[in-house]
Amino acid sequence: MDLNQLLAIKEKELASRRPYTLRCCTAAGCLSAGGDQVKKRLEQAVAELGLSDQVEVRGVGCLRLCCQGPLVHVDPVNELYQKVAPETARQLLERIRGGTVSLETADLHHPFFTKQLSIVLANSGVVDPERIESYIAADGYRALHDALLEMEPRDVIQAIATSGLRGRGGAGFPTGLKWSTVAKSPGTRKYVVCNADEGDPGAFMDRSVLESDPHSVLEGMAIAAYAVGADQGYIYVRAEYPLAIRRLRLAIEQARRLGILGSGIFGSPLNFNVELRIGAGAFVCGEETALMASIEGRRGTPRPRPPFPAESGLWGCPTLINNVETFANVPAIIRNGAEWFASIGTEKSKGTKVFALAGKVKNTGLIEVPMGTTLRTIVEEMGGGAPGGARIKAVQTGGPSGGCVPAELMDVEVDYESLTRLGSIMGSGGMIVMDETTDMVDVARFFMEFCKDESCGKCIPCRAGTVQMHGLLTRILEGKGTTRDLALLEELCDMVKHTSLCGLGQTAPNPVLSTLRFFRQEYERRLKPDRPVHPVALAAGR
Amino acid sequence: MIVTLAKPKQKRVQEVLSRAAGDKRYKILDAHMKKHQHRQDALIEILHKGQELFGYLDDDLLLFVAQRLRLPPSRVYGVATFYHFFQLKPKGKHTCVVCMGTACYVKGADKILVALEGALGVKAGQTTPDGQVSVLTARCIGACGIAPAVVYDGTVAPRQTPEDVLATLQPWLSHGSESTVGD
Amino acid sequence: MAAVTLTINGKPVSAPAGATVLEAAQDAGIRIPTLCHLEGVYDVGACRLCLLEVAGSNKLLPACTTKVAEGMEVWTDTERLRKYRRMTLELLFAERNHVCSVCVSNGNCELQTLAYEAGMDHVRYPYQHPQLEIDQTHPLFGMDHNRCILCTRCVRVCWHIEGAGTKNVAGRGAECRIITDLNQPWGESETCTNCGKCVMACPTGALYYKGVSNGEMRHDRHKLEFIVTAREEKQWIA
Amino acid sequence: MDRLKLATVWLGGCSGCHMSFLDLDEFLVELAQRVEVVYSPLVDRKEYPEGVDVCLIEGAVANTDHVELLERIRRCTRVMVSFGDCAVTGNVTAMRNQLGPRNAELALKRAYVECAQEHPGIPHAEGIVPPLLSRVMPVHEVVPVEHYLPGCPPPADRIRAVLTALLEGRAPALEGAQLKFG
Repeated sequence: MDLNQLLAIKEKELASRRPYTLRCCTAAGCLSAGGDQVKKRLEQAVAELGLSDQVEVRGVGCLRLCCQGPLVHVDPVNELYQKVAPETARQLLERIRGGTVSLETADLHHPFFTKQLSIVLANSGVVDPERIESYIAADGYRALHDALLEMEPRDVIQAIATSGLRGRGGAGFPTGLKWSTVAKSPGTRKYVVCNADEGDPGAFMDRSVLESDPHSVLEGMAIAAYAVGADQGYIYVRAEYPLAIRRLRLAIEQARRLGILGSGIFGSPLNFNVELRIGAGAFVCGEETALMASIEGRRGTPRPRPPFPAESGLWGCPTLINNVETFANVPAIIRNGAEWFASIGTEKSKGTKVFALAGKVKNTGLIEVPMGTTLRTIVEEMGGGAPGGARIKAVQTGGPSGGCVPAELMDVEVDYESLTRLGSIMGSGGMIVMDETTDMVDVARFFMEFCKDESCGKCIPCRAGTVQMHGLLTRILEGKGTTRDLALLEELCDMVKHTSLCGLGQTAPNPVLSTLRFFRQEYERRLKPDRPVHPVALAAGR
Repeated sequence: MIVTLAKPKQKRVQEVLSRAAGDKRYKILDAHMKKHQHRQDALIEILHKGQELFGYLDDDLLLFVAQRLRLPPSRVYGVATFYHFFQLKPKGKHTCVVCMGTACYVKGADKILVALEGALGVKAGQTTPDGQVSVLTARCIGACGIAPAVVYDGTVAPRQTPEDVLATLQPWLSHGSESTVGD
Repeated sequence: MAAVTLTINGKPVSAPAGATVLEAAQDAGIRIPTLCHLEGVYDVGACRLCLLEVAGSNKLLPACTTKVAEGMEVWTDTERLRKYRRMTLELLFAERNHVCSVCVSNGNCELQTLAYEAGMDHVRYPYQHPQLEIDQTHPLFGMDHNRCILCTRCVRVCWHIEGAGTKNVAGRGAECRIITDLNQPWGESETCTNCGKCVMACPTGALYYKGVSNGEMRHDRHKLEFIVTAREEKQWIA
Repeated sequence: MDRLKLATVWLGGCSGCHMSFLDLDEFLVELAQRVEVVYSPLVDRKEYPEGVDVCLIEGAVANTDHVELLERIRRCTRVMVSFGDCAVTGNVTAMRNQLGPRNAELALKRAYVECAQEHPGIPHAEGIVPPLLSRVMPVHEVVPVEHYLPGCPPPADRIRAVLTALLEGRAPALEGAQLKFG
């Protein structure tokens, strides 16, 4: 494979385009609403009506507005049809023939769409995730080609560093710095690992990226491999995402067939292969040392850091671990330049962030916004507020490691530092809206139950501490708790946060701490008074 | 407190290998291991395949894998029990997975689970005594945009209510309901 | 090997580069409480009792896996660390059924000793009282899961000193258990060599020689050090 | 000078802590001059009195009578001391908790039916034999307690150290091996 061949594939693909395209969402949300049937009926109808040279029915990735699925986007009239049923799908062809249809359309001028800025999701809903040609037609793998043939590894790292890209898995570690550490670590064998173990309940960004645009992740990984000097990659993906797994397998196979993965990629000296590793249902495997243990076929328990994976990772070799969204940003940065990327977002948080907007909000779905967009914009303007005019109470970000931002603080700009200041975290991008009916103590208990079940059991504070915190929260929730129980709970939160071995335990108290910070009265009004303990011993002889 | 007393030793590996020799599924599993060059780090992949072939991982299967990958049985068991996805007991004919992710939870997944457990008389993680239905929970299936979601026999259903769930279950239960009378 | 200088609790200490803070402290006669650490096998940093405050680090670091560095300033016994240690021990006592009065290791138990050294006069968290097994099937040894703290010392000696891989951890979280082979009775294990190293390694009364009674069980941990030194350095120091 | 009003009570335990108390030997004589034992298995008084200065509580909380008595003790006592491992941890008394939700029933069956040599049957006497709690608890889970005196039983010198401190108006400060359970 060389540049000419790549361009030829692009030309051929573009030449095969037809005047009309029906882009049918085939991501998991729409599929569960019958999206695959809609696509099938449309294909049948096109064939029956002899429109094959006029209309292309293309299965694409996420079209964002998951709550209204199945979704079909009609080009070039630029209309998004929602709640399309297999029985009514045929009507869309009437639209193309100049007729009218009674199907519901989504308002593409609604802030839900207009406030989005797509970098990671640029191809999502546009390219066919099951065809590499479709990705190449959207300039896919061009960045890899250019990086391999026109840039030195250190230039690639420099570009990533200059762009200001930070890890999208939650902690926000500067990606360029991580890459250069791996590049500098001595070792003949190095690995690149993509963390696709999206475990936060309430998050589906990575799933959508993998289902909608798997090649962008592969391309990002290959560029990273070149930059750090690795020749083997692993994608660790959750077993709960069968569609993402299938599409990734397909993508790897297609890329390998074209020689975009394998030996001597684009005639350069880079050899790079990618293997898929399927998780088996363990949240803790999102933690990088646990993830590596799992890739090695062991129990997914974390180990103390240092040494960091960048120095000693898989099988003791230097290993670069980034999350799906981080890798998906890379091709665009190489293609458009680091300065372009750095011009988006805030001073310390560059680029965009994908969020999975869900919970008590009208428009649920996938959004990508520039860093620094306020929570209020996201929830009220884009999300349309709570359904039925209910009052929004809080927004939960960061899943079981994060916290709840109360409605009155929703003017906060979404970036790594601001959310941390409010006792929450950016996390991987789950965003759950809660209204007045949501009980914050129950929310805290829900997350603690999650952490208790997901604790690996290796270190004591997390294994036993989450059990006790869960017990105390349950007592308080049931109205049996006392002020002393609340004090015990707070003390345990502090202890588990500071003494646990890995991120799971260290962040497990966050939902409690954050709800205590902003909704303390919900705890206190449930407490029973304590009888005081005699403070000092009594005096002799009274 | 349960005290177990000694029983005579038996050579389990040999027994398992002779039982496996007549089972086609073990041949497929063997081929899969060969594809991974019997690498020990492929253990999780092999267990996935095993569960796909057998529905669950019984002792025979685990011992077979241990023998083929040259791993101590304790390692295979330790890994199989670490991950929620692996089942060491047979599942029911049908499965019903209630997503308990945050989005589903705030939209009433807990009520769905209560209704389900009430109707079937089993708790999450259990199978009805007639082996018809296994009730499971997932920490998040990533279908938050269509919460609350329930997965029936591998198919995701959006925006479920307790009534929806009971209606879907009805055909699975038609025989079970008669036989439970008088229990 | 080059030496580095650091201070532990304000006291200047010198240690070979590559040593852990725990080793440096032990050489300097400074005691740091440990539970999952065992001479002769690698460290896992799991019990969190040896956590340190290190100047310039906002995280507490385990002494057993943290390497010494030039100019490092380490505190091992601050009020905050003492509080966390006591809480860790309370959590352990509440987790399973540690009934010292009827335990074979009463008076020779690392957990019991650490608890009174930490001033733990009672446990503030509700006892969980889980239902756990006692495995008496092995001809020589017994395993009482009620007293197990999951330090994995037995697992590590079984894998890395004996090399048999008989024991492992199964399950996860609070459901973790030490198992033999495929979670079968110890007496039916086909891999156990009956070497008894796991029994020597155990810090509590969870693993014991059959026939010992209340307070009679003594774990001879120096035997393990002896074996490792003999094997790796060809020196037999009795 | 008024003598200190001392009480001792015996809940779910074996009375070994009280035996150990009697091991105080000659200190008992000194103690007798400085305290008045107002309620104890060792003296004949039916009702727990008001205005008690110090109460040593032996045993875990195992039945409804224990809970009632503790409530009264808390109301009538300035300083409560959990006396011995059963009071502090639940100890052997609480081992029935391991049998699960039906532990009380199973324990009674074991003692009065399976192990009975004659007249097997669980004793019932409304108002006389109090029902067992479904879960045995250490004392501080039921009412707050000022001090803890662990040991099974606590050795006499440990008891003496605590009592001496209380007599002198100090908070007892047991440390190191003096806090050893078992």
